[in-house]
Amino acid sequence: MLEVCEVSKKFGSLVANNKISFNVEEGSIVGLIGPNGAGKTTLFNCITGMYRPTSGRVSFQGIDITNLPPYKVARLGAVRTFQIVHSLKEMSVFDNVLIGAYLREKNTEKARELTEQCIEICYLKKLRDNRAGDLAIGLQKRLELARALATNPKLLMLDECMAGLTSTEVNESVNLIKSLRDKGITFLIVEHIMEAVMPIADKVVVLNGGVKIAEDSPEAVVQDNRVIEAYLGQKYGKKCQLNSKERGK
Amino acid sequence: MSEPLLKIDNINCAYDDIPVIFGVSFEVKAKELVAIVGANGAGKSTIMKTIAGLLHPIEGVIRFKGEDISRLRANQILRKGISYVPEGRRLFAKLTVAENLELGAYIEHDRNEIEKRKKEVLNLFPILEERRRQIAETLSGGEQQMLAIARGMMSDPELLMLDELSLGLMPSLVESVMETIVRIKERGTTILLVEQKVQESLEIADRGYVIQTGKIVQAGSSRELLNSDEVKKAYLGL
Amino acid sequence: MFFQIAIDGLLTGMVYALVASGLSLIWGVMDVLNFAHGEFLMLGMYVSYWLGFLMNLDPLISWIASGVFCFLLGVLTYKLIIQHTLSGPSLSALLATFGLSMMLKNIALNRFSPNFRILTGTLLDGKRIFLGNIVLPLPQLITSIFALVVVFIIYYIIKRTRLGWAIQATAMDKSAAELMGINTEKIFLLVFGLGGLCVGIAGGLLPSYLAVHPEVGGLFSLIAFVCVAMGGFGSIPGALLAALLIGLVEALSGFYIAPVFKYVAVFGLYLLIVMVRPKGLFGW
Amino acid sequence: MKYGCFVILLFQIIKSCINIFFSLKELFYLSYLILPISTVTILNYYLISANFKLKTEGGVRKYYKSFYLSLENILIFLRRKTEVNFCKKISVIVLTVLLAVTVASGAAFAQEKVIKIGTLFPLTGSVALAGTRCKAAVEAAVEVINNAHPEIQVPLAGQEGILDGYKIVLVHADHQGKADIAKAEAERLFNQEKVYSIIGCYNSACTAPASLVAEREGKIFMCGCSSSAALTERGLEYFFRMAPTDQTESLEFCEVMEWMNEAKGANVQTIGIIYENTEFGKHAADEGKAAAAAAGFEVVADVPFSPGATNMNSEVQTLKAKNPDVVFGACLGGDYTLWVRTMKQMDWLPKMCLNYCTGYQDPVITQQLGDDANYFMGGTGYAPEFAELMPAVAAVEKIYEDMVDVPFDSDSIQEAVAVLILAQAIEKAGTLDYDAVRDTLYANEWDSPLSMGGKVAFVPGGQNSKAMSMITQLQGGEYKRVYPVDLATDEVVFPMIPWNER
Amino acid sequence: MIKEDRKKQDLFWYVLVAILILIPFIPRVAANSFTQHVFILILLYASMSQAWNIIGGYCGQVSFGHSVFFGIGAYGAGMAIVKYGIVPWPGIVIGSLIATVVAVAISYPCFKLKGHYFAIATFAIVEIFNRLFMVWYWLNGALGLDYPMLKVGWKNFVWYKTKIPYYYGALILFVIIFGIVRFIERNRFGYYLKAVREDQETAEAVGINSAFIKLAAMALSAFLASFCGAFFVQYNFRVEPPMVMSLHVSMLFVLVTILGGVGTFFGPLLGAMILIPLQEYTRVYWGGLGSGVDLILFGFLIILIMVRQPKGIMGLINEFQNYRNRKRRRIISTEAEIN
Repeated sequence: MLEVCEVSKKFGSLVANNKISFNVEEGSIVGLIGPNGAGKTTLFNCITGMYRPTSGRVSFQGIDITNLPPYKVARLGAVRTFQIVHSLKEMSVFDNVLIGAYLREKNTEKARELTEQCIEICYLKKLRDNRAGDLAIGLQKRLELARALATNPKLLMLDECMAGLTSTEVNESVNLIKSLRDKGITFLIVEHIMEAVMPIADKVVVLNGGVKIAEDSPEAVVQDNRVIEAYLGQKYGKKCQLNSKERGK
Repeated sequence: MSEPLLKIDNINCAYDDIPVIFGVSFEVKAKELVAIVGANGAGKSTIMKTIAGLLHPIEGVIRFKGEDISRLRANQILRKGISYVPEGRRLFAKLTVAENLELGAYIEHDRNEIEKRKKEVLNLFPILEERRRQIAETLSGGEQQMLAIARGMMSDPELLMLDELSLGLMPSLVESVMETIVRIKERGTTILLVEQKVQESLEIADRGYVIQTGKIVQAGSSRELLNSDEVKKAYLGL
Repeated sequence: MFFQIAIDGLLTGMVYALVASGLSLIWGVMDVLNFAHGEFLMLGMYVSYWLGFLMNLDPLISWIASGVFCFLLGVLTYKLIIQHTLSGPSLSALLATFGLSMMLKNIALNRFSPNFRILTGTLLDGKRIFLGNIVLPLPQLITSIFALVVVFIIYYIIKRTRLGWAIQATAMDKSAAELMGINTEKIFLLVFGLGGLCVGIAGGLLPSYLAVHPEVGGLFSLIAFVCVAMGGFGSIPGALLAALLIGLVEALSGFYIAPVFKYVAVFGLYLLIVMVRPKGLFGW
Repeated sequence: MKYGCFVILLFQIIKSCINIFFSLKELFYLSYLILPISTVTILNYYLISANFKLKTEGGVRKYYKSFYLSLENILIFLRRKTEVNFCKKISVIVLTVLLAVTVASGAAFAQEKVIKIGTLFPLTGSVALAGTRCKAAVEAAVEVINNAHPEIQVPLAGQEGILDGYKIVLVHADHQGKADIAKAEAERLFNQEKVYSIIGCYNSACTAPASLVAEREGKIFMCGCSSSAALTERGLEYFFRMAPTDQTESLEFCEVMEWMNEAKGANVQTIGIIYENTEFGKHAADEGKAAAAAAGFEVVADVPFSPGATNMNSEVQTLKAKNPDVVFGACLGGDYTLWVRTMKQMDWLPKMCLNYCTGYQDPVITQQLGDDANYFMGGTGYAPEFAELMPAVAAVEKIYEDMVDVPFDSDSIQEAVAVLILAQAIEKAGTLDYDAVRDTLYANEWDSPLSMGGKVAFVPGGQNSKAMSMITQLQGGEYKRVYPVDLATDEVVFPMIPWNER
Repeated sequence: MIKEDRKKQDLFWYVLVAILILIPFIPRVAANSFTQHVFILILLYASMSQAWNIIGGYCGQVSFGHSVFFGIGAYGAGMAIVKYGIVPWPGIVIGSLIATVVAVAISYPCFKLKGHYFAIATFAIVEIFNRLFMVWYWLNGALGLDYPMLKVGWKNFVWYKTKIPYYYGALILFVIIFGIVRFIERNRFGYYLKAVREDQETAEAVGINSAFIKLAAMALSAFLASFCGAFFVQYNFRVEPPMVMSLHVSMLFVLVTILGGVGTFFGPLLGAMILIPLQEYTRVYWGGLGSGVDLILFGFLIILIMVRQPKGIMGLINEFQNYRNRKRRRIISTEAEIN
């Protein structure tokens, strides 16, 4: 569905992404992990058109989106959320989601219906009239998810949407993502919380220093020494391995 | 039993007239590491901000070393010996590491004292020593977090409050940040910690409080909390 | 001829720099557009004028008084007006300073009458230095030297002292700065005062060659706005460079194109520069 | 009790709403209206030491007094505790709203025999200086008319009022130098204040729309010194202008140049024009260019500049580079001093410099510029040095000087002429009927000791055909008459003495 | 609940228009030409500020350049009448089209700038246009265009003795512009504008072409502004650059909107209702004294309002609503506690 082909991005002398390629298959969940500053967000920006890659090609459903502006990418159905929350602070939760809904529904009444649905899916019903800026960061992240959902996307790209959630909340979100996947939405997820990525991802891509160092199933990735060294750390790596073994049993 | 270092008595807080905290009381004793854990939006950071003086409680008293500080402004509270490392680092992005540290000790005017503290702090975080002349925003996420803690240490506080240190950090860095906290505690600084990562934070803490929708629902030593069923169910996802 | 005009332009540019650096400081730290800046200048000029007129003080001395006066004026403005408007959207401070500018202008009109006034018989009055073909008017020259020195001192304070770091920190993140023990209220107060001080010094020196009247600040503040934006908000060297550039362009275009187009050229230059560098010359 | 204040205010709002539509006057006396006013007044008084205070006009004093009387009420109002912050806020808003909706009531005058005349001048804004002086000139003239001043040799001075005891009452208005405000104020003066006629507006740009209003109302508009020739070419019936136009002056300038060439062998050929780029300056320059072309002089430099300039380096440099023999100047106030000083800095002077009625003829210019002001020339309708030509002026001037501390200049004196002529016409027509007064104005030649030449007569369109001005030159800080020759007192200094030889 | 609120607000809007239509029948107003003048100015400035509000309030691009479009519209009407001696309407249409084109042409590059840089750029544009118009011979430069005596009536849109037709003209302008903004606010375009104001990146990420939205808003805003300018010149019989195309004029639109509440539907109207009478009546009462007492007061009152109510009049109203809501919420929360 999404093909990232040899994408590089340079800021002056700094190489943020160096020839990264991977594919996202339709209906799958792909995790993108790596240390802070590994270039995950930059890659996201390149895919969604916020940045123009220095070289390489990105295509979505067979259409070359490398040089398209972000709004065109979004109209094609590849929608993202942001690492640092970008909620529309002065508007109500409902209006925030409505903005997303308008992408597919020009008619105001229908767009409102769609909005109501998305709000309900993301457990924001109670807060629908609150000012978005008043919400806690975690809720704002959920709001971003709702807004992205309202655009009726084919590919949803989540950038650290679970940071700052407790384990129980993470589990809830994971279930939500699963159910959405079952409805046919493809996911590309950047996340530091391994509990969230490992159980649901069909494939994990690991970046370090702007280079792809691994691309494999989650079980295989946690075994990878390079990944453990660069990212998970010894202690955590072991724990993940244990977890995945348990799950294997 | 001596007077606790920080004693919070039945405070209520509100953002713009929307009440967030309802009658929270707890205390921190000297040289302790206390963790406050809870779900998103439960009001943990609000409590921290209230103690640090960025917000003022509507009702209730905050006592530090027996003195009422609930009406003081942030800069006055710092002078009393409470340092707060805010959520999201809040570094001065365009200044160098050294200047950031210097500002951490803004209330101190004795040059020698500042240099001494700087040396101490840089000892604690050797990585910053290499990057003294670098602009803060060019540091990596982990280094920025280190700098934020280091800056908080520069005022030589008796009580260090750390808010959401692990937010957006990769697992291996979370580990090292936690280790750093333990080291700071061993130096004799009292620490109040707010975390979403319940497991990790309770593992290093002496005591913990669980907070839910603006109220404290559970308190006890960290071992008790880790083993309690409610906590397990609500926060550890087990 | 070219050099003469260029030098005239640079001398004018220095004065703009002094006016603009105060504005830049306020703007950079507090994100407040001070519309009354030109009126601060006007009042500074009046202070200097009256001292010269009533007590025979030379502008070379009375700039101190007008600097102090404008410092206090800035402090008062912050205390009485700006402080209260900061809780609203940033535009409300603009509206308040607009009201202030109207008020100050007309208070001056009311108290001092609309007469234009100029100091005669000052130390520098009409003195000139001849460098070959080029005439250097001494009042402008001294004013520019002052401007350079003051701008440099302000720059030094901002970049190299703890106070300066505190000001920068407050500009970047107010509540974080407060957590460092910086009294941000005091910093704001000081910044507004310093902004007033700069413009007061400029105002103190100007009456030796420019007539004072209640409307004198208008064009100055407009140009100061453009200087600040061209240099990049909060950047003192940026404001200095932009001011020199503006002075130069103003003089050259005034002579080589047509005098009536000189401000068109200045504002056009600004548009051109921000098209290439959207954050100004030294912008972040 | 919490809402007590709020309720009271609400009541006041309702009351004032009713008041708007029914009875308006007591609104003005609502005590809390005075709150903002008195604050400003106090601020005003204590802000700057009284040393610098200029003479305050009587009217203002009266206002101040009434403010202080109501101060007590305000204090009582302020002491009332408002417990809810919200109430405090709303009270401020209400105050301003109330102030805003209070409708003009217009002062009622107890006297019956009154003719109201409106003045419309730029009392604030960039030409406030001239406006203030014009207003004072009108006041001085009215003083002469209303009270018996047998010592003054001006028509109507000896008697009290006109038409057997009618007194003139002035209603002042300020147009801030803006044409839209001038029009609105003219309408208000006619419709609300019910003035008989308007004197104004100094700025030609403001006179144009304001006089249209008068024309439509069929009421008389007296214009003192607006200098745009176009004003009297519109064919208006109720519009009269006293001063010579830019056109007259431009022609005179060219005459002087020709005379200099013939009589003195001055050999001036080229002209540079420097003017502020406003309606006034542009107009003067256009007339100057036309006159120069007609007389066969060459305009080599055409230098408009933005009024309120911060520097005039490039303007003067342009002049210097083109080096014309003669410069026509149309710079007002501060710009004039800046221009002269810049010329001094640049060490350049033309051979001759002729100025329209502008900064040049400001009576304080010699104080401001000292010796630097000397040897400039310009058209002058009046200067204190003309005493022997116009002996009657001095007495009126005394009244005027009491108000603004400077003698008449050629602009402001025309406004005084305008009032006097109007009063004479009413007196002569014997009625207040507009058409009768207009016809009388056209039909007669008026005695006007305040005008140069002593006569005023109007041609269709409203221009004063007897308007004239003289060419003067500043020598030793005094305006010396140099042209026309039969009235000249001094020889013209030609060329101007260079800066370094002064 | 939202739907109810919407209906209530719309009802308020209809009632308001009805009242405004009736105002000239109130004898006090009908007899007093100055009151009429104030009402006309209120409606005109409310409309003009609402036009500004589209780009400055809803879309968040604070432009000080709107007097350029105001002025172009004014010159359109002025040129038609003075230079070509025809009725103003073709001039108005051509003027508004030119204003729209100019708006798009100058804002396309300017929209690259953010925040204050954009504001200062629009400052510069006003000054440039002002100075160019001052020397543009075809437009009579600084001399301005003076209307000759014209035949009274709707054909020329000129009246001399009465102001009632002007009042209704302003009212039509007001209803059209406010109606357009009401329509926009309720629909996709309005929400997109707000989204662009709040965060451009987010807007792009959900498929909004923010550059196009901003340009469209600017074009619409300039188009409407030029009509206001045309009305202004028809009302004043004269057009010259400092009168219609100066920073001061621009500031007034911005001030009115800020005072009322930026980005709110009724903000411009409330702002104009406060600011315009304030300006006119302070001048009437104290302007004649000379020496600027009226402007001192005017400035002082602006400061006073801003210091007391930095969020504008709408902020005050919102505060009042919150106050009521809070009471309601408090009841709800106590109920919850009991449960």
